[in-house]
Amino acid sequence: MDLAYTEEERAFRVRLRDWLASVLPTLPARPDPRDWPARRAYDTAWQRMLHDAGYADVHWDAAPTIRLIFLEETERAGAPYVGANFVGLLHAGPTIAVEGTPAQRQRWLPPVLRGDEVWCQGFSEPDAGSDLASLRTRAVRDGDDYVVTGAKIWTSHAEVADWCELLVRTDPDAPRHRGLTWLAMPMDAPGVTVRPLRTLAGTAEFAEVFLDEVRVPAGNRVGAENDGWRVTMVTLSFERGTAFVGEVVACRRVLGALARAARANGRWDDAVLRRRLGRLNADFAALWRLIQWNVSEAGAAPAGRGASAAPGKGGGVPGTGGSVFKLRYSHARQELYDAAAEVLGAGALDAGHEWVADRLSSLSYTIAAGTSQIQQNIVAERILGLPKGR
Amino acid sequence: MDLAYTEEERAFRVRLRDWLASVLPTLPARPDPRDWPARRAYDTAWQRMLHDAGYADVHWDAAPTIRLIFLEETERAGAPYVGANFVGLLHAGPTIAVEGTPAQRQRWLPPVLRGDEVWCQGFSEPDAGSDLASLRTRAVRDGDDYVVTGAKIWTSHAEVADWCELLVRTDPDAPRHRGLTWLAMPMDAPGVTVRPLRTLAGTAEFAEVFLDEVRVPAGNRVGAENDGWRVTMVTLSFERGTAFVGEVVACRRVLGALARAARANGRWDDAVLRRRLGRLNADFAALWRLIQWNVSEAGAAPAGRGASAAPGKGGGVPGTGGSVFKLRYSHARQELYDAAAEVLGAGALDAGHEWVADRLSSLSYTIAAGTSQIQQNIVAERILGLPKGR
Amino acid sequence: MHFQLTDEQRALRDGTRKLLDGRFGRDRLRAAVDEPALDRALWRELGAAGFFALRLPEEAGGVGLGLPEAVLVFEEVGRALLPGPLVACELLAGVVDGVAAGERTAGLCDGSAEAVLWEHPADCDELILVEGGGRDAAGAPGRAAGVYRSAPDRVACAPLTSVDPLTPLARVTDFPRGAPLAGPDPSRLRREAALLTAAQQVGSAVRTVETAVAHARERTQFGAPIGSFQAVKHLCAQMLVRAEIARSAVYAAAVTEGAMDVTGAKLLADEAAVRNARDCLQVHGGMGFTWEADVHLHLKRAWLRAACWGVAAEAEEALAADLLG
Amino acid sequence: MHFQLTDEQRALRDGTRKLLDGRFGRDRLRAAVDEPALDRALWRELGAAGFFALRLPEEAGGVGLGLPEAVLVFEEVGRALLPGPLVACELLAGVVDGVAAGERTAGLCDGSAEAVLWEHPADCDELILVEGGGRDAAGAPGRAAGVYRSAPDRVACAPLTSVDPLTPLARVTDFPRGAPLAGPDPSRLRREAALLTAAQQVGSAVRTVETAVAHARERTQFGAPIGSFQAVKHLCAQMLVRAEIARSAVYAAAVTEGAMDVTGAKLLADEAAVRNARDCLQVHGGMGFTWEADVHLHLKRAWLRAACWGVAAEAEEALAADLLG
Repeated sequence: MDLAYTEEERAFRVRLRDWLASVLPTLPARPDPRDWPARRAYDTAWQRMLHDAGYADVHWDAAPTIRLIFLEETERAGAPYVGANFVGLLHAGPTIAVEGTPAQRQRWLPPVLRGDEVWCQGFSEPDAGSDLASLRTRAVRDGDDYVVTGAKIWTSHAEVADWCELLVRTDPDAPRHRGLTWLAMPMDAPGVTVRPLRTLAGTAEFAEVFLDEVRVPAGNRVGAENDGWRVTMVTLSFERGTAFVGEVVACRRVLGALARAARANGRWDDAVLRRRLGRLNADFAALWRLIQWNVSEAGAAPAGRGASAAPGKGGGVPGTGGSVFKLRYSHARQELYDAAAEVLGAGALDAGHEWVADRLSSLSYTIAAGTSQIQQNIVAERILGLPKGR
Repeated sequence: MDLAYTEEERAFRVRLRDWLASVLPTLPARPDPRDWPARRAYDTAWQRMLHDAGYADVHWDAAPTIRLIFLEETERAGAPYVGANFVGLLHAGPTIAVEGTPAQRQRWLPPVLRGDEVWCQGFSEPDAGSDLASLRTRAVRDGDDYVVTGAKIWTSHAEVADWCELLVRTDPDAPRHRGLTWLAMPMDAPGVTVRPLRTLAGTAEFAEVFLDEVRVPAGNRVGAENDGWRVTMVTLSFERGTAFVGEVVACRRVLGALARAARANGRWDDAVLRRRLGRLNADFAALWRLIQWNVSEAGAAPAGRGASAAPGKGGGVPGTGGSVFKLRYSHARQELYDAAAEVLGAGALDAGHEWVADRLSSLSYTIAAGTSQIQQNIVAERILGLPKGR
Repeated sequence: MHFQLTDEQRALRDGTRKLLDGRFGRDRLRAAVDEPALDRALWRELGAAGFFALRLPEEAGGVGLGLPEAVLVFEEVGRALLPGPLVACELLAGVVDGVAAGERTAGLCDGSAEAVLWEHPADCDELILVEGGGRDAAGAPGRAAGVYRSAPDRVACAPLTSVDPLTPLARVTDFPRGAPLAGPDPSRLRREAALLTAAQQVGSAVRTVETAVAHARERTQFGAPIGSFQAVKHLCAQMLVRAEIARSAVYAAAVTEGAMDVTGAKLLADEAAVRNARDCLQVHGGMGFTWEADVHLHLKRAWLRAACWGVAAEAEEALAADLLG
Repeated sequence: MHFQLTDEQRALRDGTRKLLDGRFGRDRLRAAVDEPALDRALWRELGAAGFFALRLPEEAGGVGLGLPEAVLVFEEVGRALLPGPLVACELLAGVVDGVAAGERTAGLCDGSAEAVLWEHPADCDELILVEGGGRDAAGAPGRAAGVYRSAPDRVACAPLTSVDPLTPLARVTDFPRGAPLAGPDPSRLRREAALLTAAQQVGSAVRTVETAVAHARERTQFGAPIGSFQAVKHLCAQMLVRAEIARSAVYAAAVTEGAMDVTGAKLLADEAAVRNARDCLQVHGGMGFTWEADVHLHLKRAWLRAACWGVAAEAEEALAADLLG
């Protein structure tokens, strides 16, 4: 146990902080959230700036603590989020880095790092959510291509992505997990239709992607045919790991803002609210420590090399530490915005308030990327070793 | 919906209240809770007084509202609890009343009403708790007797009971629910051994009952051989119904006492505690209404005639309204005594305080008579119609 | 003493459900989400059916029923998510001309609230303000408790993007008061508004249980309906418990009309509606998070109702004080 | 920066567990329940093993380790439910003669608490009182912050039947104070007492998860281990989440020694220990409600520890104030 930063880590933080201070004022205004091309342009321009300053591969090749410092500092400085680069940098990229051929890595990784290409994710289907392995999108080999037909859902940035990391069924007769294959699908291929999906927050952060006999070259397959489940798990275990670092920093910032707002509007005198905020302070501080722990346990292996597939402290299972984190975090985030509603009072009925919009989107946290029910199964079965079934 | 009392109901209440006021001061001091014979004597003497005053059969033959008034008034007046008469009056008695032969009713019911005989319950076993139907105590027919061998657990008043309502397996080859039989076993039969079971509260409210080739006359069987599951359900649906009426009245009394104690020791200034007490006020008021509702839905059929087997408002399933009640009540009771601990502050560490003892015993409420997990299954499957399994 | 509905009450409940199913089914609900202007034709139909005149004496052209019957009707309204100034019109029928018949509409604002909110500001022909009559029994400083009327066009408002797409809101910044209205008692108006709001919450809470259960029976994952998994089963069971407890409290309060009974009933009904909507969303998974699913409409309306006519903090304090009473 | 234990820390933890398993196994635990007098031989053995001298500098005959190591050891103590004035002796080693070696024992009382409780009053050779040093930085009215010593026989007590059968308690009614002890800083003593108490809570919370899981794997109902049912599975999963969150907070606080870190860690550890013990009881069903099961010992000790060195209400207020800080 040594929570002090090394000389090198401190130097990295100072250098990064200086750079952020110099470049952030030069950024253009944030785009309208409903304007997808503008969002893509903004996000990829930022990635290009990171690239040119030598920070592009911080998620892939840096030591875990360095990544943590990067995420902490960019969030604190109010730098842009990873945004449209999310899947490329944090899902598809790491998968290709671990499972791809040298040629595939050469083809797909540099454009992600430079912000030249944007990826989206095609895993979930309308009838395959918690039970991802039951997905039915079919890919049939035809010459040098796979011909893909089906429908994907919950795809972010589909409107502006160049590539889709797609999980398809190539052997319908094999056991559920055995007949799947991972493909990189060009989003401009004929037969791909994107339909925006409106969330309860009124925005369209997700899309459905319909695939009608889309031809994907067999060379776009990463990993072996029918080995897609294992290939995908590399990505998913990553998703359940440290993807929330920036958010936890942001939540702690919001929590401080809630306290100040409550003091300003007099609700600080409500002991029930005040003590809720105090408890959330402890929760988020501990969640931050848990992230540090998980990251620190990932050891020196960089993420792009499968960092979060390193043994979790529960005993050697990839990504389970992430399940413990996500269970508590998703709940704490919802409690944070419930507390925000208490601070706002009748103002919580005003959908125009940022905290109200965030309260609405917080409702997805116990569902997306594995419902809390599924996460509890994972913790119970894979960490605690309770029997499967029922 | 008419929550006003009828003329007759009001008259009953006044008469009862007058009678209680006249007799309660004449009662001897309450016995030492560790002295089982003294407890039996005290409880049965009280039952005899009720009998002589014409209240003995209020649980069996009175209209539901009359029973409710009886329970409400006796609790408010601080009258003795049903105590050692519990199983006879509220479990075995009603079962015999519905399922017994005229001779059996004549043999067993009057002594219960007069307080002459005490019953205990032999249903649960060490390996058959939530899964009662898996019980293994065997009864083998031998001439005019059943020969019973096995072990029962969680038996209250076993030390002083005359009779035990016993559920045994008579056909080991039949499906689990089909091979059970209900017997009335004399507790003084050779082969019956009672061992007190100490609870975490330090008291011995329960016992284990070991049965070693105990001979029970076949004439003591209530209902048909191998029909014991159905016979027992009459009793259990009753147990999950209105057995808690007096307790809810008592909880509301304790809640008032907590508020006054908090005002006296200054903790009333703690808004968090105060608002918890306020919420519990709403909870217990609503639980009281839910009891009224359940009782009122039992209609005019007296309990001894299987009142709680009348359709519940969830749609015709015996006793399910009781599951809804019990889920909320057991939780509210635990919250009540957690709040009591807050009122007591460091005094909550003093096991000598009545509220601390009650806090400890409240821990069994989400377990005894069907755990909250089992109750949730019942509500989900039998009221809401969700599929069984898993 | 009994809780069972009389045959007449049962008929009223069933009739209301049928009317709302027919005239405000899912298509109309979703149309109202896109265009929340009040459907005046439906309003007149409700008026003609005696919906607003429910509690007016028969000699005044009303139906002559009581608060328990109004609660049954409002439970159905809550189930159906029917939008409009319903509580206001129910309570102001006989006070404001034309409201009983559904020909005109009236809004009702809580003048003692921290923010004076006005539901459906574009659709109210008149606006009534209740000052005082709450626990503290006084109006805002310098104002007498009472019930005041104003023409909507004289009321100054700040706009507000309502979180509930079915209920447009404005925030009243200035309300020119005339002489207080004779007749309605502020305490009673407030109590009845709270109770009818609570009744809607119960209806919503019951509806979200049903919706969750229906989805859990239908949706298959891991080769079985998700309702066969205990995690989902137990969520649904607790939803039912909340709804039933709240319903018991609301029905009882409708009969007793006791201030504490109403306060407790509103507290429990608010909790049941909000938490059930959230659990319903959880049971629905990703689909529950979409705009197309109705779950969010229940949740948002439940939030709104919970903020009106007595919030949880006030209720808990009042119920605590009652313990010492 | 890393959270991983060093090899030395790992060896210390494993060695402590082994020592406690060997010297304070289940038989000894149950014997202590029936007869809670301190086992002086064990105490000397702990002293000889460097248990109390852990943080004394090597030049003073100590082991020369730090707070993180003490936290690891106290986590093991919490797992094993080892009784005795452990926190007191750990903190007073080097302050009170003979304590470091386990030859003598000392008690530590929180003089600013609403009720001044004394653990193991029959078994303390000396008693130390901490006044002030809490959040309000002052002692009881009219008393200076400081650390005071008294001979146990001069302290007046009211008897108390401790809810925890392993920890006899007395309530101090009069404590004759001498001159304040030079050396220990009240704030620091208080902070470290809270942290070591929190470490025990974490140990208990982890142990009750393990106990619940072991039972759930073994106990069969409805033809399957109860741990295969989601209801039980999810109880256990949430227990682990609580224990891990609390452990992260406690370990971090051991390294930073920050007042707010310690306060938050104690809050989370108290909650983890109490709620895990209750869930463990629920998983055990009826058997968990018996005196013979160890579950209640964890619950009762968790209640006691939660009442010492900062209760939840104080912690939440301090953590709230910190947000404005």
